[in-house]
Formats: sequence, structure tokens, C-alpha cells
Amino acid sequence: MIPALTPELILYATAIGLTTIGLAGVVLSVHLFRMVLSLVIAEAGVNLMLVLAGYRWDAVAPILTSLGEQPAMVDPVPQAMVLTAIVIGVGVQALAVSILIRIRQRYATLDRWEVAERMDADIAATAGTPRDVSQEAPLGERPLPPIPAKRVDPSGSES
Amino acid sequence: MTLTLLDELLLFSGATLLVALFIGRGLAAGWMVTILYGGQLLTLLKMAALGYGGGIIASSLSFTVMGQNLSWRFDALSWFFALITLGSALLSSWFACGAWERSYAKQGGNIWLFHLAMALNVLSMLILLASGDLLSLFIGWELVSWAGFLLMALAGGVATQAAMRYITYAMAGGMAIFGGLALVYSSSGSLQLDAVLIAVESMSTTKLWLLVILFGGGFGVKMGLLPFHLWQAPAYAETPGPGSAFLGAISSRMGLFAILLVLVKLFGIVNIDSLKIPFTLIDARDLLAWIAVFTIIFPTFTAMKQNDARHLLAWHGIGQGGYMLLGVVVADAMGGAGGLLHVFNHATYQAALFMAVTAVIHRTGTADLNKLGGLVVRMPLSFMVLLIGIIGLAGLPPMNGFVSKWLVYRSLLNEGMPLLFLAAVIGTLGTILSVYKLIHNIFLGQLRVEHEQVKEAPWSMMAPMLILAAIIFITGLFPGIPLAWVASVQEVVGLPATDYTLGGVESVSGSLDMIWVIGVLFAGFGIGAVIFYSAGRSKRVHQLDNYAGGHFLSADVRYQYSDNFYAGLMHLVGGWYRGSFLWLEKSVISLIDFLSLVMQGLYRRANAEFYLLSTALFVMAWVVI
Amino acid sequence: MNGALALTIALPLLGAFLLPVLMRVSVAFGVWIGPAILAYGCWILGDLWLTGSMQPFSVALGGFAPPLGINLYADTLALLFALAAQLLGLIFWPFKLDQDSARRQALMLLLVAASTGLALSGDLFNLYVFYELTAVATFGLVAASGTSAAYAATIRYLILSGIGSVLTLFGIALIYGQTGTLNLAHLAQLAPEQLSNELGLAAFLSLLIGIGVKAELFPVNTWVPEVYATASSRLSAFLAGLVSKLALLIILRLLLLVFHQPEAAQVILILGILGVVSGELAAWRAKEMRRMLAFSSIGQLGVLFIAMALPDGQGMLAVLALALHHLVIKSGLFMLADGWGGALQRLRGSAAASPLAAGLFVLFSLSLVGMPPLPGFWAKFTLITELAGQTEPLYLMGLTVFLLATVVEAAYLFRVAAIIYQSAPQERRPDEIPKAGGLSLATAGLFGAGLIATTLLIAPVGDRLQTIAAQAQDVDLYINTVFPATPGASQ
Amino acid sequence: MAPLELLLELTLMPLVAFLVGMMMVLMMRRIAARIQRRVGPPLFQPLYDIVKLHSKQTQVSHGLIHDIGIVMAMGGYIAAETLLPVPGMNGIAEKGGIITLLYLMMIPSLGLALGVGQCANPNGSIGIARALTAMLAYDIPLVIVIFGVAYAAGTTNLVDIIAQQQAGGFATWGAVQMPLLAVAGLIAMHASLGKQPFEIYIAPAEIATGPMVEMSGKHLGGLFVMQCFQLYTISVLYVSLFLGGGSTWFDFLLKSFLVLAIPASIAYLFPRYRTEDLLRLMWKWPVMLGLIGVAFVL
Repeated sequence: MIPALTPELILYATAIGLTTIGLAGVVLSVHLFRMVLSLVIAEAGVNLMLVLAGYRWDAVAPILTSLGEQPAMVDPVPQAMVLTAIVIGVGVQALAVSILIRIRQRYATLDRWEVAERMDADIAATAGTPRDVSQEAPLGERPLPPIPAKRVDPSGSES
Repeated sequence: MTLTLLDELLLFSGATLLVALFIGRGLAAGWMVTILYGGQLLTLLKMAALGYGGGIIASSLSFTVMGQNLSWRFDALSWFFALITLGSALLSSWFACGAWERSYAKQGGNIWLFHLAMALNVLSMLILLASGDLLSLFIGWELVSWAGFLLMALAGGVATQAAMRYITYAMAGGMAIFGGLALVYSSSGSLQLDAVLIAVESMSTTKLWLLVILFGGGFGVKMGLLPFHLWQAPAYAETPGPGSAFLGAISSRMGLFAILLVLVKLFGIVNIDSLKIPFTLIDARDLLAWIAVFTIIFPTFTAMKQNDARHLLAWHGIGQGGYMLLGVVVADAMGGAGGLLHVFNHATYQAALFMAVTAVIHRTGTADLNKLGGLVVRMPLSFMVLLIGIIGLAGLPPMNGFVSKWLVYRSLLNEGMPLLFLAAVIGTLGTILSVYKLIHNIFLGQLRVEHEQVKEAPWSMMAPMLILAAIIFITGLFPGIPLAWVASVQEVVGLPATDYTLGGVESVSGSLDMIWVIGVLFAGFGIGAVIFYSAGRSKRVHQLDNYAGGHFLSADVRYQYSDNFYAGLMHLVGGWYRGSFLWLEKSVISLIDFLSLVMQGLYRRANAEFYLLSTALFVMAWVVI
Repeated sequence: MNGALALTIALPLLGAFLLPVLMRVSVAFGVWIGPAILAYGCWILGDLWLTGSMQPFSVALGGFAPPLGINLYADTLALLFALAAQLLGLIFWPFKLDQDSARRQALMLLLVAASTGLALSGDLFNLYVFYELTAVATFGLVAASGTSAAYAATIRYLILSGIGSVLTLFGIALIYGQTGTLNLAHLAQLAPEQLSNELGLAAFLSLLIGIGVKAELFPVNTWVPEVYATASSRLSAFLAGLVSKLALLIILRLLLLVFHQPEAAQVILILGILGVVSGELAAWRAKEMRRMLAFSSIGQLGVLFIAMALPDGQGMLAVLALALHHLVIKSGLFMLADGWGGALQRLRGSAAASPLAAGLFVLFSLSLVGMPPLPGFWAKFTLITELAGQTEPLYLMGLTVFLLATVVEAAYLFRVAAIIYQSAPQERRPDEIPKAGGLSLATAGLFGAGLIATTLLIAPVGDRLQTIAAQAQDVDLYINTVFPATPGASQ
Repeated sequence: MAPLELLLELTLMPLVAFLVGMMMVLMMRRIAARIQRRVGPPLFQPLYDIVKLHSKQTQVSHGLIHDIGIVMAMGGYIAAETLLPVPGMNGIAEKGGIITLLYLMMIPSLGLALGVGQCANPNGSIGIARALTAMLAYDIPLVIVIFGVAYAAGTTNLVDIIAQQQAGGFATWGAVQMPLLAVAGLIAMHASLGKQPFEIYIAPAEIATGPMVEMSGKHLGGLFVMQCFQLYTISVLYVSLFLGGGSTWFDFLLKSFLVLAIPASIAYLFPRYRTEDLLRLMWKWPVMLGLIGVAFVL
């Protein structure tokens, strides 16, 4: 039986819904930019949640119009907080997009697995350590007969 | 604050360390450090009252940190072990100065670091021996294991690998002890010895079992008891000459000191005896006894297969450790005395043997038993020292090793433990076999062409060896001297003391008087010599003038049997060497490797966000339900 | 004098925004602005620390009374960490002058300001803002090192930290919805009735995981190895040493003041144990110095989480001792990693090249592993005795995992020491052997000297830590200082 | 025990041992001869051999240790004799028990080993390796037997053990009390003699009489003397452990000769055991019997 559909419940549901959609987007997507966008959705959802925390149905927006008696007002504090949260969110997203541009220039791809692979290869190259976890060379002593010496490495990514 | 004798000793030892640190460069440094060890020994002898009457000399240095007060003091037990430590340190560093030092420096060894490591070892051992409560015991313990690591690792290459393996074992042991310490602290509220003594009575058996396992395992690692013995042989063998003599003599006996202090004195053998292993009729004491007995057998028979003299001796070091623990664990008057006396005896002949082998290495450049032979004609004195050493190690009458083994056997006989008695005898016989292989392959048989010009070891190395040989024989002839110290240690530790005489032990069920036995033995040798030499002079013959089934022997043919020495025995026993402990160690390391691979995979390309979400959901669900 | 406390945050912020402009005006003047600000901040905090009567005090920003306004709460613990933030900021100041050094220095000032704010702030949302500020500053600094791997690492870290902030906001929303206030002291008063139910626990957990991203909590620390491997070692030293501790401090304050449910402590304990296990074991196979140090810091922070999970604040002393000890050791080790950054095999024979660095490495490893006279041993001793006192099996499991982790740690640290002390392979020319030198060696030496100093005067340091811990534990002291008995405006 | 009288005993016991030992060697060779259907050597043949060997002109030696080895071999047994109580003379049996005696009996084999080692002949070394392995083989049952007897008697002092056995006449003899131990002791004793089935280490065909390959002249003479002492010591040890020692000289000698006759007669009927078969035999039957015997005693 669906609980009574009070408007308050709908708003809470949308807030939590938005957050879960955002987070699911981040987890499921492969393209980095798509992940940043779904992060935006998640933040919007949480901001809505924050506003709802101080919301009262029978009250008006917390603006002091006249000096006299004021009608019942909504709690202004969460709204102030939401302002800063939104500002921070925008700042972070701008930084994220600029870094995505850099990655696009350097790695020519924004596929998260490819970027991760390239990053590991770079770190190993700068440090000078051989990459031990790769499909071509299984770990540990080879139970099978040794690979013939002169075998060209297909991926060619060996630096 | 008045300087007690113990403070003097510790300051003296600290001064030796500083001397080694700052003026260790010059060649005279070695002699100076040796003289300082001599000084330390003198200050220790000034405290000789401990060794005979018992009593305690407290150090004025004691401070409290984070609510724990630490104090240091000496009693008969620490005095006895300190005597052995300083004795072997003095003789080892005397052995190190002079000729050996020069040749070691020529081969690129760092003499300054060697003397520094030795001084550090002696200081940390004294601190461990002087520990007044469990926390200072643990601090001393860690210092000793790290100082030992330094001494083992300074030879570089293979020695560093062996030292690395040692430090992992030592850390595991140290952490087990730390865990045990924490459990004791949590149940008794304080780490002072008397507080713990009271707390032990009220401990539940499961907690006592846990403590016995933790402390036994932790100290057992240093003593090289069975499951943890793999590190000791390569570590002691690869240390440079006199270092291995010092480590072999005393370093792993610190484990026995700690077992005596904690398991025997604090927990008390009777409590340990009451810990029954469920469903079986053996209790904790029997378990320790059987571990000790297997520690006697397996390393001794592994020693027989070694081809490097130093490794053979190091494996024997582990084996003999088993006797000491067996004696202490049987814990009747003779057993305790046997175990403790064996600590002293073993220190003397193990140091002598390692020094003799180092002298051979010094002269011939190798310790490989298959590349030596016939050195008795060129190095007679070293032969004599090695002979006296192996007679002691095998435990045959004229030498002191026999007295302590006799005591251990008599205690097993009195307590009526046939299987333990049998296993101990198997250990002794195995020692005799492998020890003969040592002396045969080095000193007897055909002298090699390249060893024609080998001279006797220089006097700076020969003097300490001869002193040790003399000590072995004298304490064999008059075992009463060390037995006096052992008796006072037994009182301190709570074992029943033995009634000893100068010649040996007096007891209703069969006594031993070494003066008579050795007297008769030498009388027999005299009569034998008379019979033998009455038949006129014999002509000395060259080694190649030998029966070879009609062939003519020439210098280039290798007419010596040394490889696969006990072939007959190995046909039967060879199959039993499956290196199961080595396999156990490898499997633990590969497990850790696999787990770390899994963890690294987790961090390398893991879908971090997925983890974050899953944990958040999981935690939320857990909270809601 | 208490007003000056706010200056320590305000000045670096002001400096951060003015620096790019000043740099363009005159480089000579601009270079000294940053260090001067930080030095002044250290002086204020040092002065407060010494002259202060050890009594905590609360500064209401802008004169607004705490329940509504934001207050800075400074007890000895917070002062200690704030001073550490300013001092380490000064020590790890990016002195290298190149074309975007202005940007890097500005971000550094931002990072230090935000860290000081984290240490001092008494309001939950204010903490969130500072937390985000640190995150953004870190992104900037990591990306500043310019390599493509750094960019990749930053973006992955950014996304993870973004989700973290989403969860933190979610937690804050829940708390505000429930109690209507975000001031820690006020929350502490209201918590027993309003936040001890399921919702309170859910709020805490989302806060824990949100802030846990920065505090290298188990499931969310996958960014650590990548960021520390790509960032400059001075930055990773600052991050690993200090910033992760501050995030931990927030969770600790929350645990002490607001959330007393046992489930909260159990979650932290489990995640701590998993952190220790994964950190230490991953470090066992690490082939590269910086990545190994990153895994080791995950392990050590896991230990801090275990210490924090001890019921009703018993572990406070252990957390404090272990945190400070880890701060000194990890910063020192990362400074050494500055010169020895690359693969471990390449370090062969570098002891001969730079004996002081090798000596320092061994000193740090010994203390990290807990060799008795060094402070590392005493820190571990406090934790182990606390853990052994508990009866619940989970704590005993934590104890065994901690002990086993130390063995694994000793193994891989001394494997590196053995490699360093090996003789260099012949074919390597002497200049090819990595040398740790210059400024970073000096800073590592500084930390080494600090370590030896604490070893010598361990007793007084121990007592001082005990007083700080006792003061930090005492909840109603916190409430009374923020809301003095008479609800008058605080000074 | 006045010191003078003790001194007299200490000299007399080895002398008696030597004479009885020679008679035993003669008996061994006579029994062997009878089995092989020949007459066998005259009465004093062992003495003639020893004197002949000692009076050879060219005595060949491989060095000091070679000589000392032989001296140790003889000396060890001479010392062991003084620990063996003989009717009327106890020597220094109280000063050291059975365990000391067991160890004293190992000294000669070690001395011999050193001497042979110095001869630098591989056959000798192989022989010694086999001899020590054989010692490892027969010593284990011997030790079990000794443990059983010592535990039953409650003391390791031979004089008390003999006194206990003589107290009840025939009924309290060791063999009667502990039959299994007696049988195990017999097999172990037979092996320790190094006679026919167990003489792998002298094996003339394979390793040219093993240790004795470079022994000639007084060295071989010394080994002959050692053999006399060896036979005497082992048989007297067995007699005092299981057959209640000798209350009178005649009964003591009768028992010792009888005890020695058993292995002597078995000896020449079997071919040699290989080393590992010797080990397998020794570690299987006598050890089994011994352990069961000890189980009864416990």
C-alpha cells in the first residue's frame, strides 16, 4: 500500500531519487565526462534534500518585507547552506571539466579503464618498475615450459 | 644517586660501545675493546656473591613512562648468563683482533662496524639480563634481536638475506611476546613481577594456555625451537668468524633466559603442568618436552647432511638448545641442573669449535668439507682444539658436555620417561656421527696439494681457542665449579637445587664423580701407551704410501672419501629428509604474496566508486535491520 | 588575544587570493609573502599554546552567539593540530620557482588555511566547507605537477571526493532535519535524545564515509596510491602526514561528542581492521618507494581507526600518540622519497652514496615498527594495552591483526633497508645511483632530530599527551566552554 | 675402601679382564672352527698373535694421531673395566653408573675412528663411517634395555643392581624379571661385538677389512688387545645386568663364557648384513622388544 502521497513525501522521494540516480550514474558510466555530469545530478539531489530539511508548508520565503508583524517563515539557515553547497559544487565541476580537457589532450581518450591503464603505465615508467600485473606475463614461476625468447610483445606499450 | 655495582657494569658496557663507536677505526681499537670486555668481566666478578649466595643487586636507574615504571636489577640467574655472555664476548673479540682483523679488512670487511655490533650486542644482552619487570624485559628483548640483526647483516650478500629472514622471525616472536605482555597487563593491572605472580594464580586456564603459547612461541623463535628454527643455521653460519662464535655461544640462550624468567619463575612449572591439552593425556610441560626433543633430533640429523663446516656447527647449536629446554622442562633437581649446566658447557665448546673452523677458513680460505682434508699435520693445535670441542659437543666423558648430558639423562631416568630418554640418546648418537664427519673431512684423510704450505693459526687466534679448550677440560674434570652457580640459579628460579660436590653429583640412585672417572680413563690411556710403545719405534710413512689395491698412488689423484659421508645411513634415512619445515615456510610466504597481489589489484584498477556505494548501502542496510 | 585565532585562518586565505597579483607585481616580494604569513600564524598559535592557561576557549566569529553563529573551539588538541598545520605548511612550502609557482604557492596557502580551519572549527557545516576547500586545493596542487598521470589521478580523486561530499551533505541534511542545529556543542547537548536512533546512526555513517575519503578509510582510499605516486613528495608528505589526520580528527570529535552508539564504534573498528590488512599487505608487494609509503600510510591510518573505535574515548591517548608519531615518520619518509622516489631496485647501493639518508630511513623504519626506546614503541604500547583490556572478540581480533601487520611492515621496510645497504652493482655509474640530498634531506633530518628528541624526553611528552587526551575526552567541558553557564554573549 | 686396596683393585681388574678376554677370543675361534669342522687354534694362540704383532721389526705408522687412536682404543676399555664390578672387587662402580659405562665404551670407537682417519685410506674411512652407523644402530636398543633395567632397579649403580639380583637367588635375576629386555639385550650385544652377521664395517671383500686396512704390527696388536677387552666388557655387562653378576668366580666365569657362546655360535652361520639392513633390523626387532619390556617395567 503506497503511503499517503503527501507533497512532503514526494519532495523527499525526488531528493533521494535524484541522489541515487546521480551516484548510480557515476558507478555505471564508463566515460569520464558522463561521470562528472552524474555527479552534478547527485549534488542537486542532496541540495534539494538540504533545503527540505528546513522547509515548512504553511510558511513563506524568509524575506523581511516589512518591519511589522511577519507571517510564519521557513527556516532560512539550510537555504544559506545550500547556497554555499551549490557554489562549491559549481567550483568543483569547473575544475573537473578543465582537468578532463587536459586528459583528453594527453591521453586522447576519456574512457575510464583506458585512462587508468595509461596512468599505471606512466607511473610505472617514471618509477622504472616493471609492470608485473599484465595478461601477457602471468605471475609466479611458469608451470608450463618457458615462453620462447624472441616473442614480440603485441601491445607494444612496453616502454 | 649511589652507583651500585650493576650501574658500574652497565656504564662500563656503554663506555665500550662508545669506544668502539668513536675510535673504532684504528687497528688498536680491537685490542682496546677486548681489554674493556675484560674490565666488564672483572666488574661482574665483583658481583660474584650473586652467583654463590643469591640475593639481588638493584640498579639505581629506574623511571616511569606513561604510567609504567621500569627498573633493572641483577640476580643469580642474570649473573650466570651475564658471566657466559661476557666470557664469550671477551674471547670472541680477542680472537677477532690481530691477524683475523687484518685479513677480514683485506677482504673488504668493515672492522669498525664489527666491533661496534659486538659491543652493541653485549650491552643489549646485559640490559635484557638485568630486566626487573616484564616491560623492561620486552625492551631488552627487542634491543637484543635488533643488535643481533646488525651483527648478522654486516657481512653483506648471503648474510644479509639470512639476517632478513632472522628479523622477520624475530619480529613475529617479538609481537607474540608483546601480545602476551598486553594480556598479562590487562589481567594483572601492572607489569611488575610480583603483581604478575599473584595474577597468575587467578588466571583462567584458557588465558594461561594463550599466555604459554604466546610467550613460549615468542621466546622459542629466538631459541630456535622446532617450528621456528630455520633461520638460525644460515644466520649464525654467515656471520663473520668471531661473530658466529659469540652468537653461537650465547645469543640463542637469551631465549632460554626469558623462558626461565617468565614460564618457570612467573608461571611456575606446576601451573604449566596443570594445563591439560583436551582429549590427550599430555599437558603443556610434555608438549614443551616433546618440542625440545624433536629440536634435538631433526637439526642434528640435518647437520649430518651439511657440507659447510659452519652450517654443520650452527645446526648443532639448534640441536643442543633442545637439551637445555628438555633439562629445564623436566624440572627435577638433576634435570634443571643439567639444562642450566648445558648452557654453560655449550657456550664453551660451541665458541671453541666456531673459532677452530674460522682458523681453518683463515688459513685455507674455505669451510667446504669436500675441499679440505689432512690438515692435522699442518695445524695440530687447531686439530686438538677441534677434537676437545667435538668430544664436548658429543658429550663424551673427559669433557664437560658429558656431565650436563648425564644429568639430563639421569633426570629422565628418575622421572621414568623412556621415549624422551630414547629420543635424547638418538640426538647424542646423531651428534657423534656428524661431529666425526666434521673432524674427519677437515683434519684427517689426505692433505691436499694446495694446503701443503698451510701454517698453524696465528697466536692471536690460537690463544683464546686454547683457553676455551682448557675451560672445557677443567669444567669437565671439576663440574662442581659451574654446578655451584647453577644451584644458586635453581633457587632463584624456583627449581629444586641439586647437592653437588666438586667432582659431580651425589645422589642415592647413582652418583657421578668425574675426577675418578677421568683419572681412571687417563690411567687406562697410560697402560695402553705402555703396551703400545713397548714394541719399539715405528717408521713414519708418507700419506701416498697407502694400500690402494695394487695401484700406485700419485699426488694428482684424489684418494679421499669425504662426500656423502654416511652413505649407508643415508640409504635408509635419506628418504625422510623432505624439508617439510622449509615447505611450511615457503607456503606462508606465498600466501602473503597472493594476498598482497589481491590487495594491490583492489587498489590498482578498482572501481572505487562502486566500493564506496556498496559499503554505504551495506552499512545502511545493517543499520536499518 | 582570542581574536587573533581567527587571523590564522583569515590571513592565509587573504594571502592565497592576493599572491598571484603580487607575484606579477614583483617576484622578489611575492616569494616571501607565503612563508611570512605562515610564520606569523605559527607565532600566534605558538604564543597561544605557551601562554594559554591550557583551558579551552571558544571564539564566536562575527560576534554571533554559538547556537546560531559559527564558533572556533580551541582546546589543546585543536591548537596542537592547527600549529602542526601551519608549521608543516611552512616546512613543505613549494620553494621551487618556475612559471606557475605563484599558482602552486597560492593553493598551498589555501590548503593550510583550510587545514587550520578543520582543526579549529566547531560547526559541522563550517567543517564541510573547509573540507571541500582542502579537497579543491589538493586537486589543484596534484594537477599542478603537470604529468598526464597526475591529471588522471586527480580526476579519479575528484570524482571519489565528489561522492564523498555528496554523502557528507546527505549526513548534514539528516542531522539538521533531526536537530535543527549544526553547532557541535549544541549537538552534543541534543544528541542523547534526538540522534541516538536509527536516523542518527545513518547520518553518522554517511558522514563517516564522506569524510573518510580524506581520512583514507578502507573502502574509499583507492585514490591514495595514485595521488601520492604522482604528486610531488612534499605535497604527499603534507597530505599523508597532516590532512588525513585532520579528517580523522573530525570523525573523532563526532564520535566523542555526538554519536555514542556502539554500532558506530564497531563499524569504524571493522573498517580499520580491513584498512590495516589491505594497506600492509599491498605494501608487501609494492615495487616503488612512493607507492609503498602510500600503502603503509593506509595501514597506519587503519591502526588509528582501530584505536578510535575503543569504547567511550579510552583510545584517545593512543590515537593522539600514534597520529603524531605517524605524522613525523611519514613526513620524514616522504622527504627521503623525494630523492629516492623511483623503483626500489634502483636504490641498490645508495647507502654509500648518501649515508645520512640511509641512516634516517633505518631510524624511521625502526620507530615505525616499534623498536623500544623510540617513541613508536610507546605509542604502540598504549594502544596494545587498551586493546588487550577489552573483552569483545572483535577488539582482540583487532589486536592480533595489528601485531601481524607490524611483522609484515617490518619485513618490507627492512627489505628496502637491505637493498639500500647492498653494494652498488658494478655497471651502474656513481651519478646514476639516486641520491637524497638538498632541502628534502634537511627536512628529513629535522624530523629525525625531532624523533630523537622525543625519545630522550619521552616521560614529559607522555604526560603532556595524557593531559591533552584527558581534556579532549571530556564532553561537558566542551559544552560549557561553548555555552558558558550564563548564556551571555561569549567574549 | 682404603686407597691402597682401591689402587690394587684398579690394576687387577684390567689384568683379569685381559686374561679372561683372551680366553674368550680363544673360545670364539674354537667355536668357529668346530662349526667349520676344523680343529681350531691352540690354547694360547691369542697371546702368541699379540706378542708376534708387537715384536715386528718394521712398524709402519701414519702419524701421531694414528698411534694415539690405538692407545685411546685400548685405554678406553681398560678404564671401562674398572667400572664393571667383578666378584670381590667393585672398583669405582659407585663413582659412575651404567650411563657412564655406556659412554666410556664409546671412547674406544671414537679413538679408533680418529686413528683410522689419520691413515688417509678411503677404505678405512668408509669402514669407520659404517662402524659409526652400526654403533648408531645397536646403541638404541642397548639404551632402551639399560633404561629398563636402571628404572626397574631404581638406580644406575651397577653394584646395587647386582646386589638386588643376587638377593632372591635365581628368581630375581634380570632375565627372569624382564625376559623381553634380556632378549633385546642379547641381540644388541651381539651386534655391538661386530661379529659375523653384523661385521659390515670389517667386510674384507668390499673394503679390505675396513678400518684395519692400514693397521699392521703393534697397531694391529693393539686392536687385538682391544678385542679381548671388548668381548670381556660386553659379556660381563650383560651378565651383571641380567644374570645377577657373579657371586663366586667360577659361577661368574661360567655365565660370561656361556653368554658369549650364544652369539659366537650364531655368528658364523649367516652372511653379512648391508648397512641399511643392519639399521633396519636393529631398529625393528630389538627396539620393539625393548619398548614392550620397558612398558612392563613402568
